[in-house]
Parts: sequence; C-alpha cells; structure tokens
Amino acid sequence: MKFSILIYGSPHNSQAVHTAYRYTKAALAAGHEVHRVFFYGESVLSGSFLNAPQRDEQNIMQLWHELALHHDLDLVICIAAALKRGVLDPTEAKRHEKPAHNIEAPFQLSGLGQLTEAILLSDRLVTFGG
Amino acid sequence: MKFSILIYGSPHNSQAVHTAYRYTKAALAAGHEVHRVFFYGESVLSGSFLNAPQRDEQNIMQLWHELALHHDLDLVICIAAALKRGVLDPTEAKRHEKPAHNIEAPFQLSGLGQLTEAILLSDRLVTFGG
Amino acid sequence: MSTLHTLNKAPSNSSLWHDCQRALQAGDTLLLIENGVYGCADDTFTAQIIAADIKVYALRADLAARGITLSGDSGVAVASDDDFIRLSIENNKVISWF
Amino acid sequence: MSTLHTLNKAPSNSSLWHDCQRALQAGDTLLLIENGVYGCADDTFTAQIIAADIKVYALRADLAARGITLSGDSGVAVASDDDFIRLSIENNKVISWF
Amino acid sequence: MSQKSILLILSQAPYGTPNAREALDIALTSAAFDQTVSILFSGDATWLLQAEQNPADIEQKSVAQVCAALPMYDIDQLFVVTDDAEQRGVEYQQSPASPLGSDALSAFIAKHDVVLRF
Amino acid sequence: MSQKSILLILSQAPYGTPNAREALDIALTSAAFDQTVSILFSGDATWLLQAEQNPADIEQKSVAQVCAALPMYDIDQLFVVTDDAEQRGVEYQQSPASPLGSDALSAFIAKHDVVLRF
Repeated sequence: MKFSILIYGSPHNSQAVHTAYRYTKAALAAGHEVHRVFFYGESVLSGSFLNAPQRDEQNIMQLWHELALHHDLDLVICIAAALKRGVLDPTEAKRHEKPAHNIEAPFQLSGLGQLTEAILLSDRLVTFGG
Repeated sequence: MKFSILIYGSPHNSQAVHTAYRYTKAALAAGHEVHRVFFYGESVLSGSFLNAPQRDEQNIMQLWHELALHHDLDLVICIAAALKRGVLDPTEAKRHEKPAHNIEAPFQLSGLGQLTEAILLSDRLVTFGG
Repeated sequence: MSTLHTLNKAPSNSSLWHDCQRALQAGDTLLLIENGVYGCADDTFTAQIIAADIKVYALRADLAARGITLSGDSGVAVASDDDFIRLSIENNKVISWF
Repeated sequence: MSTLHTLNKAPSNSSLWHDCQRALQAGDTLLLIENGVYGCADDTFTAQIIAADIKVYALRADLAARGITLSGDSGVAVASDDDFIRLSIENNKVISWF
Repeated sequence: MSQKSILLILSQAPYGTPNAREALDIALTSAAFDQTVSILFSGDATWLLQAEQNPADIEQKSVAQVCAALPMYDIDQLFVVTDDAEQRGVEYQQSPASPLGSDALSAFIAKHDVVLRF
Repeated sequence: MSQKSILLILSQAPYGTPNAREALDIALTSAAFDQTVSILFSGDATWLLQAEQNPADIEQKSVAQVCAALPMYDIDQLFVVTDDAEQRGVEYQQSPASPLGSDALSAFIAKHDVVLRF
C-alpha cells in the first residue's frame, strides 16, 4: 500500500515529528511504500542541520536523514512555511541574500503542490499534528 | 519602574513575541526601564537572521533588533533552549562544529541564570506565552 | 497586594479559563489578550468573574483584529497597550495564563 | 467505509475530544496517541465512545512513557506501531485530531 | 491525476496561530491543481467568518479577506457548523458558508475521500 | 541580590511538549542561585508525579526522574493540587509533593512575590 505522511507539529514543542518517524519506519518495515513525507507548519524546523541537541537527547534531523538514505525517502519541506521560519537551502539563501543555509539533501524545499500530488497519488495520507 | 520580559511562545506559531514587543515599546515610551528581555522555549527562534518573511508580513527579528538599538535593550536568548532548536551564534557554531550561525548582536546567548537575575532585579516580570 | 492576570486563549480552552478563574482574588484584575478577547463575545464568561469583584479588561488591538465589540453593559473595559503597562504597575505582580 | 481517527491530546482539551467524538461513526476506530493516552486513565472518557460501537486503541509506547496501564475491563486495546499501520489500512482513511 | 474529494476542517481561531491560514493555503493550492476542496468552519474557526476584522495593529494580514476570496479560486463548497458559531456569538450571517448542524457532521465528514483537520 | 519568593505553577502533561521540563529547569537554575522556589503541580502537570514512567520507546528522558531529584537541589517546597490529581486518577501517593486543595489555591498563589505559570 502507498502512504504519504503530513507533519504539522514542531519538532521541539510536540511529539509529532517523532511519532511520524516511528510510523514511517513501521510502514517501511512492513513492506509498504512511503511516497512522500511532507513537512508543513512548525515541522519545517526538523530539517535544520544547525539543531544541536545534547548527546543523550534525540536528534530528529539525524533520524529522518538516516531513514531517508536507507529507503530513498522523499522528504519535502514546504518552501513557504520554511522561508518565514528561517529554514533555507543554498538556492533560497542566495535568492533572499542570506549569508547561510541550514538544510541540505535528503531534505528539499518545494511547494504545497507536492502535498496535493501526494494526496492524489497515495492510498492513505496520515497527518501528525502539534 | 524596572521591567523584565520573559517570552515563551514561538514567533511563528503564536502572538507572544509580537505582543511582548508592543508591551516593551509601550513601557519604554512611558519612560520605564526594561532591564532585560529573555527569550525562552520556542521564542528563541525570534532571533534568527535567516527568517525570510514575505515583504508584506512582519519581520519580528527586525522589529526587536531596531527597538534594541534605539533603547540599548538587553536581548538574551536562552542558550540551552537555542542550541536544541538550531539557533547559534558564531561561538556556539564553532563549539558544536556547525558550518554556520544564525544570530548576531544585539541578540546574545546566555544561561537561565540571566532570567533568575532579571527576576530579582526587576520590579515586574511579565511573561508572554505561546 | 493585588495581581494582574493576563489570559491569551479563547474560552474553548476551558481548562485554562478554569485554572485562571480559581486563582483570582477579589481586587485582582484580569486582562484578556490575543485570542483571550474572544471571551468578550459572550458576556457569560466575564460576568461571573466581574461578580467576584475582579476588574476585567480586553486589549484593544486584539479586539479590533478579531472584529469583537464590547456590549455596553458587559462591564468589560477596553485597554490600550499603555493601559497594560499602567495595570502592570498598579498591581503588585503579573501572572500570565497561556 | 470506515475511518481511523487519531487523537493526541489529554481529555483536559475538552473541545478537541468533543469535536472528535461527534465525528465518530459506528464501525470507526479511535487510536489514542501521545498525550491522548491520558484518556485511558479514567474509563469514563472511553466507555461512552466504545458504547457507540467504536473500537478504541492506545499506542503502547505512549502508554509506557506516561506510566498509564489499562484496566482489564475498560475495553481499550493496546496498539503497537505495527498495529497503527494495520489499522490505517483496515480503515478507508485516517483523520488526525490534534 | 485521479480525483479525490478533499475536506479541510478548520477548528482554530485566526491570529493567535497561523493554523487556519496555513490550512487555507492547502485549499488554495489544491484548487489550483483542479481538485475539489470543501472547507468546514468548526469550533473556534467559525471566528474566521466574523465581520469587520482589522488586524493592522497586531501587524498581521486579514484572514477574513482570504476567506472572502475563496469563491474566486473556485472554492465554493464552504460550510459552517452553526451550533459552534451560534454558541460563540459569531456574526457569520454575511459569510458565503452554508449552514451545517452538528448532528449532520459525522455523515458529512464520512463521505469525503480525504479529510484534513487543522 | 535580594530575595524573592518564586512560585512556579506547572500545568502541562509531560512528553507531549517540553513545557513542564523547561519550567523545572527554571526552578533548578533559581535554586542554584540560592533562591527559594516553590513548585505547584496543577492540572495535567499532576501527571508528572505518576509512578513508573518509561519514555525509552519515544526516545525522551524521564521527567519523573527530574521531579524525584528536586529535593536534592534544595527544592523541597513541592505542592500538588489534589483535586486535579484525583480527578485524573494520577498515582501520586509516593511523590514528595504536599497536598493542596483547590479552595486554598488563590491565597497560596497570592502570597508569592513572583509567579510563573507554565
């Protein structure tokens, strides 16, 4: 079966991003396809490589990063939600004349159209809110 | 009278940071002293210069930045809350081996002791939560 | 010794309103801010509080943003940002309910 | 056609529980996750839902985190992450209440 | 691409959080991709339909204007839970949303393929 | 520096948000600066006192352990709103917090110089 995941809660202020991670891992382990993970609202902060949690605390960026590499996951961060929250890739940093960026592959910025497409092409859309 | 301000809500998911800004501006305009503004919890995201809101939307980092320069305000971002949320100054970026930072003066990182000190030295502590 | 309480959520957050209400003492002041001003749309939320000898205000900018107007006999007063500062000083401390 | 509903807040968020409950149809399934599992500490919240022919589950990892154990006769079942996937498939869609 | 009936249930008041605004952006995008999107204003989101909102002093954009513009983007399946609006005293009578009683809610929600609740 | 009586009122459940944990960090820091801090567990924060919390599978640290350690940091003025705990069925009997009825709340809160509610 083909799933897509929509995450809406802050990685720092809700369990949403971690629960979605466990869900995605379980779906993949059961042999299902995860078409896309779409980060919207505060969840766009999940992708920042500047996040520096303590060594004994979870690094949610790292967890998603590793899962994506193992399973060729499509991790899309909503570009409009990301820009206002200071989450930039090199292209957007340049476009907005910012001196730095804080996300990189496998996370990628794209528009809300990627969510619409995911809704249409997936058997199930599962949302994890804040 | 001597005020200190504690902000706890996300700049992107609550009104807290903007209401606190209006409050601080009104206190200063009335001739009062604002001893310190302490950013805690999700509000630490307020200081990032990577935030790129649309032109017709508020830029909360800019608003605080200008207010601080005009009134020599002490804008302290809680370092523990900031690190896990990917909010770094050049010193912390280097210490945590991160390739970039996203805050600069007048915002500064410091410990929770600065909040305790503000509580003790101010006539009023006013909190703006998310 | 009196306290200024601020409250920033709509009455649908009933546990917050309940927690705040049971902390109020006669002579205290309650200032509704942000989504808290939705509590002025229906007098029943504020009437109970005012009856317990609590002064109730709502922040002007937040009322205007949401299109909420106060009915003349609600007993709730409009507060400007300057009034917010004044109320913070007139009371001995400020407690924020959020 | 049935729906899996997930709910992630404690019963103190009464408007969320109310909104979710009125959307449930007989044959649907409710899965309590995150702080939603606090709804299992007191059977009264779930008993009403179960009586309306809704199956109720609570996510194991969230129960364990919070020290909540299910009473044997509550009618609530424990779900693993794998069960969460299975319930998502057995129902026709998933609605998340947060 | 296939067609699915999408329902967005809004539940949060405007201005306190961007929640309602971000949900509306999903509706606008889906409509731009020629999808049929219905919007249900429930709970505190019935406040989006309140008359005469003016968020200039809190430096935000009017969510009411976004709601008013929805039909221009071919989003004309708008519904309001009347019990919720009336319980709150929302002045929604001029809004383009059709009334829906809370007793009809579960059947209304069940008939859509995809339901997002914000 | 002067001395002020500081009261922290916790109201949120653990794990869903870091709210309670971050409030406790304020208490620990203030105690380290030799301030007298009282903590009141109210509402869903009474769940912090629940026995046998094990958040390993959600990859979080136990907030219960932080609470249990508070007296070691000279934070021994701990109170629990008994009505709130009992209404929720919280198993708090082994906790170091003293019972406080909700009828005594407003007077208790009023007597502190600085009150932070999280």
